[in-house]
Amino acid sequence: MREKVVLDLGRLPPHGMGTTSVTWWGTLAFMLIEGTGFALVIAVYLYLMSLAAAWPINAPPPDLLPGTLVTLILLTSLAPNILISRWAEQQDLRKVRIGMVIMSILGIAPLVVRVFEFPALKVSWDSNAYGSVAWTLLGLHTTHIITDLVDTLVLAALMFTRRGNNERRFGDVRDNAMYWNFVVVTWLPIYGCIYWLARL
Amino acid sequence: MSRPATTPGTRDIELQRTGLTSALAETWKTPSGLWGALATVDHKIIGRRYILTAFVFLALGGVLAALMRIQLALPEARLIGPDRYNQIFTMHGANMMFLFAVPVMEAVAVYFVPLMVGTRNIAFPRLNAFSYWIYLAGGAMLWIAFALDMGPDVGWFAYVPLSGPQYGAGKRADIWAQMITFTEISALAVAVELVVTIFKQRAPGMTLNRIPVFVWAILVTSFLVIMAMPAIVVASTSLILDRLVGTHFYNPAEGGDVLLWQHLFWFFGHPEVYIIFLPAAGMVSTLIEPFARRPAFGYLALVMALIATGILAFGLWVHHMFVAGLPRLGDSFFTASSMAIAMPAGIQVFCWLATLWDGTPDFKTPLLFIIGFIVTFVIGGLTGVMVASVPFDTQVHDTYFVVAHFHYVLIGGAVFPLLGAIHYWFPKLTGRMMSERLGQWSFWLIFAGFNATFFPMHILGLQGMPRRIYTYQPDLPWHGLNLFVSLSAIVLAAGFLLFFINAIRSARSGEVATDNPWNAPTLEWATTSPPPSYNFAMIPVVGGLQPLWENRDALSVADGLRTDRRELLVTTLAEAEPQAREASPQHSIWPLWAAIATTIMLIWSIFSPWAVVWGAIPVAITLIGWFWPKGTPEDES
Amino acid sequence: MIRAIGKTCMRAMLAALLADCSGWQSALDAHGPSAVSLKQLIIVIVVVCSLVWMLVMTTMIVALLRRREVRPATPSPHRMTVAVTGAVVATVLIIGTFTVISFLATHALGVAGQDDLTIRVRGLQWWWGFEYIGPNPSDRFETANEIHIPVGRNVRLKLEGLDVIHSFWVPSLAGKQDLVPGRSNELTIRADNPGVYRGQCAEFCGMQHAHMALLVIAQSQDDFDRWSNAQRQAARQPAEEELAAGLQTFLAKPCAGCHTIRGTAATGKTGPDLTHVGSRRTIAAGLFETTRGSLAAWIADPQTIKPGNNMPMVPLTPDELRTVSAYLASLK
Amino acid sequence: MKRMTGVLLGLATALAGCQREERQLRLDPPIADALDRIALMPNGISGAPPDVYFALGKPYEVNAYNLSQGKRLYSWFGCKACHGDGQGGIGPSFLDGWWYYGPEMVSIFASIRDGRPHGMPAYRDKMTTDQIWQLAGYVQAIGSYEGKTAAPSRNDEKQTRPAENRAPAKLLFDEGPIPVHADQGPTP
Repeated sequence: MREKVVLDLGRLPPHGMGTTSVTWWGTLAFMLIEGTGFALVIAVYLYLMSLAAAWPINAPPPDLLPGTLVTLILLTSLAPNILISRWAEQQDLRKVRIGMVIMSILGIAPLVVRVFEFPALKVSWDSNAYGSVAWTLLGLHTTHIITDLVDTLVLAALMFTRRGNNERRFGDVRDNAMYWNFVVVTWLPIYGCIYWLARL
Repeated sequence: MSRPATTPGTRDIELQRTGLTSALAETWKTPSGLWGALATVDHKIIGRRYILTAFVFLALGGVLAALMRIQLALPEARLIGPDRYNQIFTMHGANMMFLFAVPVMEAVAVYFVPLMVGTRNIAFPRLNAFSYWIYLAGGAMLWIAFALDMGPDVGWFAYVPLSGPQYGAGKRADIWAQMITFTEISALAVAVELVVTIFKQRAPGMTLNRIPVFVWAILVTSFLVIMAMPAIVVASTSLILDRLVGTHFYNPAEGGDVLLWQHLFWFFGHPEVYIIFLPAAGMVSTLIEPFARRPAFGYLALVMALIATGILAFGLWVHHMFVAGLPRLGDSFFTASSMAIAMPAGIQVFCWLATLWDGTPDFKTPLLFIIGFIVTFVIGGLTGVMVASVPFDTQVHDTYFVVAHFHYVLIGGAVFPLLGAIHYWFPKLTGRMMSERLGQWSFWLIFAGFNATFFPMHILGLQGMPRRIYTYQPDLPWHGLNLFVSLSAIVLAAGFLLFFINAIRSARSGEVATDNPWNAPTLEWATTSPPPSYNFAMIPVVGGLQPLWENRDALSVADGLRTDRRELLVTTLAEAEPQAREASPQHSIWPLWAAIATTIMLIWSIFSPWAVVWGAIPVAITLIGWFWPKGTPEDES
Repeated sequence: MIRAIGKTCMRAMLAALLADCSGWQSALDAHGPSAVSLKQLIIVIVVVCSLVWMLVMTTMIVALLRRREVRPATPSPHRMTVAVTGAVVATVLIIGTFTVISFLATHALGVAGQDDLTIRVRGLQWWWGFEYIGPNPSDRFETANEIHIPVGRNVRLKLEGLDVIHSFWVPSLAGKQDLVPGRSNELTIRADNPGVYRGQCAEFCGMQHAHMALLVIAQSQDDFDRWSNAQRQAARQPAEEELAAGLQTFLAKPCAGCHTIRGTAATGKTGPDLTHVGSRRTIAAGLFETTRGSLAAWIADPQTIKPGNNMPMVPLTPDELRTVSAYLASLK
Repeated sequence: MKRMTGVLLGLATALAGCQREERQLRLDPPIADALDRIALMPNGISGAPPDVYFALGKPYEVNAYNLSQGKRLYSWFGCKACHGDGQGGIGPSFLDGWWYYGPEMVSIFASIRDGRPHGMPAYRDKMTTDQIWQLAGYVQAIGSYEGKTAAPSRNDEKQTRPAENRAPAKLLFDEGPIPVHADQGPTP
């Protein structure tokens, strides 16, 4: 079949940022998947709660302190997170490097507190269904913090190599920042579930 | 925005046609030999593998079905004991649903969606490679377990408590649950790739209302996968936790609930049916055009029907639980919603009929399969309406009536279009045509064999024959029909055998195909058969729904892409206006390593919870290796 | 060879046609009010659906075979809208009606009064335990795999899942209902004509799901009272020496560890109550007709007859086997 | 002669299928009888199981189905009345690392079949050989210090201790500081 050239793409940028990059959309899709997962586990929590005569099932409600601390850390981490994505947009390598270090620290901090959060549930995963679902919710979110932390650390390392100063890296930084926002936002309903529904 | 032109002589405009193709071939080629085979990220190679593997699983599942029919041919047959039989019917269901039906539809999409939307590779090609390896590993694990007398024996639905810690002895149920994890990972990965490909990589001018119906179907399906599969992941994970570390999700004595499993399972399980059916419907809408020699009737209606089905699919899972003792009023609501889904199906059937009515049918094998599809699928749909009625269902639920129903929907509704599509797309897959004569024969054998095998099951069900029984007593009035069914199954098997023979022979020595042997209107036919590694020498520019019919003498294309690196075009979501020239990753071995690491972690975690901790480390390492930039031209910006 | 297959096919078809509405476990052979109304519903829906299918098929055949004149292949939007709306309206009407009638039919199901006969139904791998409950404790008695009910009276079944999920289904009397562990379901059945109705577990429950049948015997109130009085009695002391020997074997061997025979030292709870096993029509959950022979065969090798069931193969001498089977057969 | 056939049949079954998961539903009478002939030390502690036991590949220790059947029998034959879920009660505990007659299968088999002084009744006439072996295997699994992968998981009941596949004895032992029997180590 003959071909008739009707369009010249030569002037297009060789890489897209933000909504122009496929990675951005991929990240979004994965957030949709994991969001559905979180929603379902919360649904399971509510379902079991609706069946139980008393909730929490023979256990005191969990300690507020560690969970609330994690919540605060996560919320505060939003500020530098939004900044870093802006710096990445401006492709300001120096600031981005600093930001990545800060974000790595702000990724580790909640994990440290999280260690105390599991005992603070005051119930074991194998003592009853309440314990099982509470541990699952917490564990599920913890894995998300860990995955994003690993991603952040790798990116941080990458930003200090010669490959760092590359539009794609800045794009990755922005997608990573977006994912961290997701991790923080999804925590809020889980926090409400574990700590406040158990107090109703 | 506009940047200095890259090194001279690397842009397609600057090259002669031959120079262009050879340059592209060099840039996009998959390295030869074993290494290349393991490292390739070409969606066509991976798609072909996917399709092939899925059909191997189809054949294996068919063998299991044959064994069951032999056992059931006579009352109190002693050929297969209950223990093996339970493994066999569980394997048959799990294999057909998770290792054949869903993967094969996604496989066809992996191969054809990039071609139909006019791009050079699927989005996230390395993830694509990874998803195939994971799928292969999951299937292998299941079948090896079966060979070791360790195959799941709790039904493909694995209802607790039978599959739970107390009654599911050994690791059989865990094998089932972990096989789910494997197939879900691969299915979800492919769904993401397809959604992004369809959103962002469409050829310039392919606005939302110019997307081929098959691609629309795949888009809706991918969203169904994304929204539904997490439910089964949650379910199977909690099941493994119950069995391995003693959680109590499904233990009533400790606040758990048995029906929670059924809710989770069917919240996935019902959309699953549409994950299988919608692509098939899309295939019909696409295939019908060249064989009715006219554009499909009611494009908008067809697309809306697909979307409506996708949404309704989440509103009727409870109709699988009508006899579990839920409140009757809720049941009635689900009756209504389950019946409502007949509407979009009806609309599609009507549009297809209208297309045939308006067109001039060309009775080639693909059209025969479409006709066979309409005949059987309408029956399946109507029996679906029947079981959607609560009182009706209390008599036929878990009987052979339901077995007949869903085989009409799944084989009639999905496998017939799939076989038609294989005959239709075979030239694009292999560069050769399938034999028309054998094709017609296999169609008639399959069509006759199928109906003779499955129609009598409706009657058996009404006569009170329950599902999942490994035998039945001679004093029950079922043996006549069962014998008849088993004999008919031979015809069905012969038909499939003929299809496989035809496919293999044609792939070797079939008549060589031209670029567009069926005079079809969609973009995949605008390139050679089979397409080159880069799909299109120049990205086509689309001006309508049937690009190859609108302007039959010349194809409008766009130029300006680089040839010295893998480059494809990113366009806007709605209007498909060019946005950027994006790089597409080169071949890489890391997806394979990552898949191996993941496989080790998943299988190990059947036996010890610590596998999740220690097994995650190699997974992380391989993923870092995967994403660490290698300084290829694709990494420039 | 070919002819042989052909013959078998013909025979199979014939059998199918004859078997169509017969059989003692068939939804099409209704003998109770709810089964009858379900049968009517089934027939109505099936007929309507068949008509729809024929309509679609004729349309398709005409569409495929009609002689056509040359015409531009462009769909007129008008015809399309007409077409689609037509389809929608037709479908809406049909499914709307179906929804309504099935809703009404659902409400007709399972209306139970107060004075109903109540039976506790326990589903176990792979047999049915029944406990008749009456106003006063002395009325209660246990039996297994076979219930008798008075004709024309509502019987309320309290369904309890004890191990895995089972499903109680006697098609000739009513639709099925699951026995779910941790939940209690109810089902009301009524038989309008005397007769023997077979039922079977309808939810996959493991190894011997295929052999988990039960019989419902509907009889006149008098016969039923006679039967239930007999069932309440303890087993009679065997007079004949063979039967006495049988009882001795039963008590000396593992049998008594799992089975109860009221009035003897056998008080095992994990197997079916055998106090009046001889009076039941079948043994091993509907597997065989109850005879001395079938009892002996069953006791001699349960794992070959019903592989995987929970009755172990107890080593017995021929004499022990003879006497114990004779004794059990005598427990009318 | 009978023993010979038993051994042969045993070998045949051992060769067939995967040991862990294969479900031996029907034990042929000759094998059953061979399995009944254990050689016990005069003091009733420890001894040797019959050859066929090894020919079969120690089915009652490694086979998941046998172990779960054993668990079924444990509750069906009222073991809980005296031993609880293994914590003991009127009868001794299985979790404290202390086996009065040793932890070998033969001893446990003998204890169940022939009974023991101070109240352990004999089950010779209440259970078949096959069942006694299954129960013995399960009892051993309760007290095992390494959770066998073939060991059963929790029951759908109130939980009193972690399930057998999680080596409850080990958990209890680690709970320390002073184990229930200070003189006993985790490898009895």
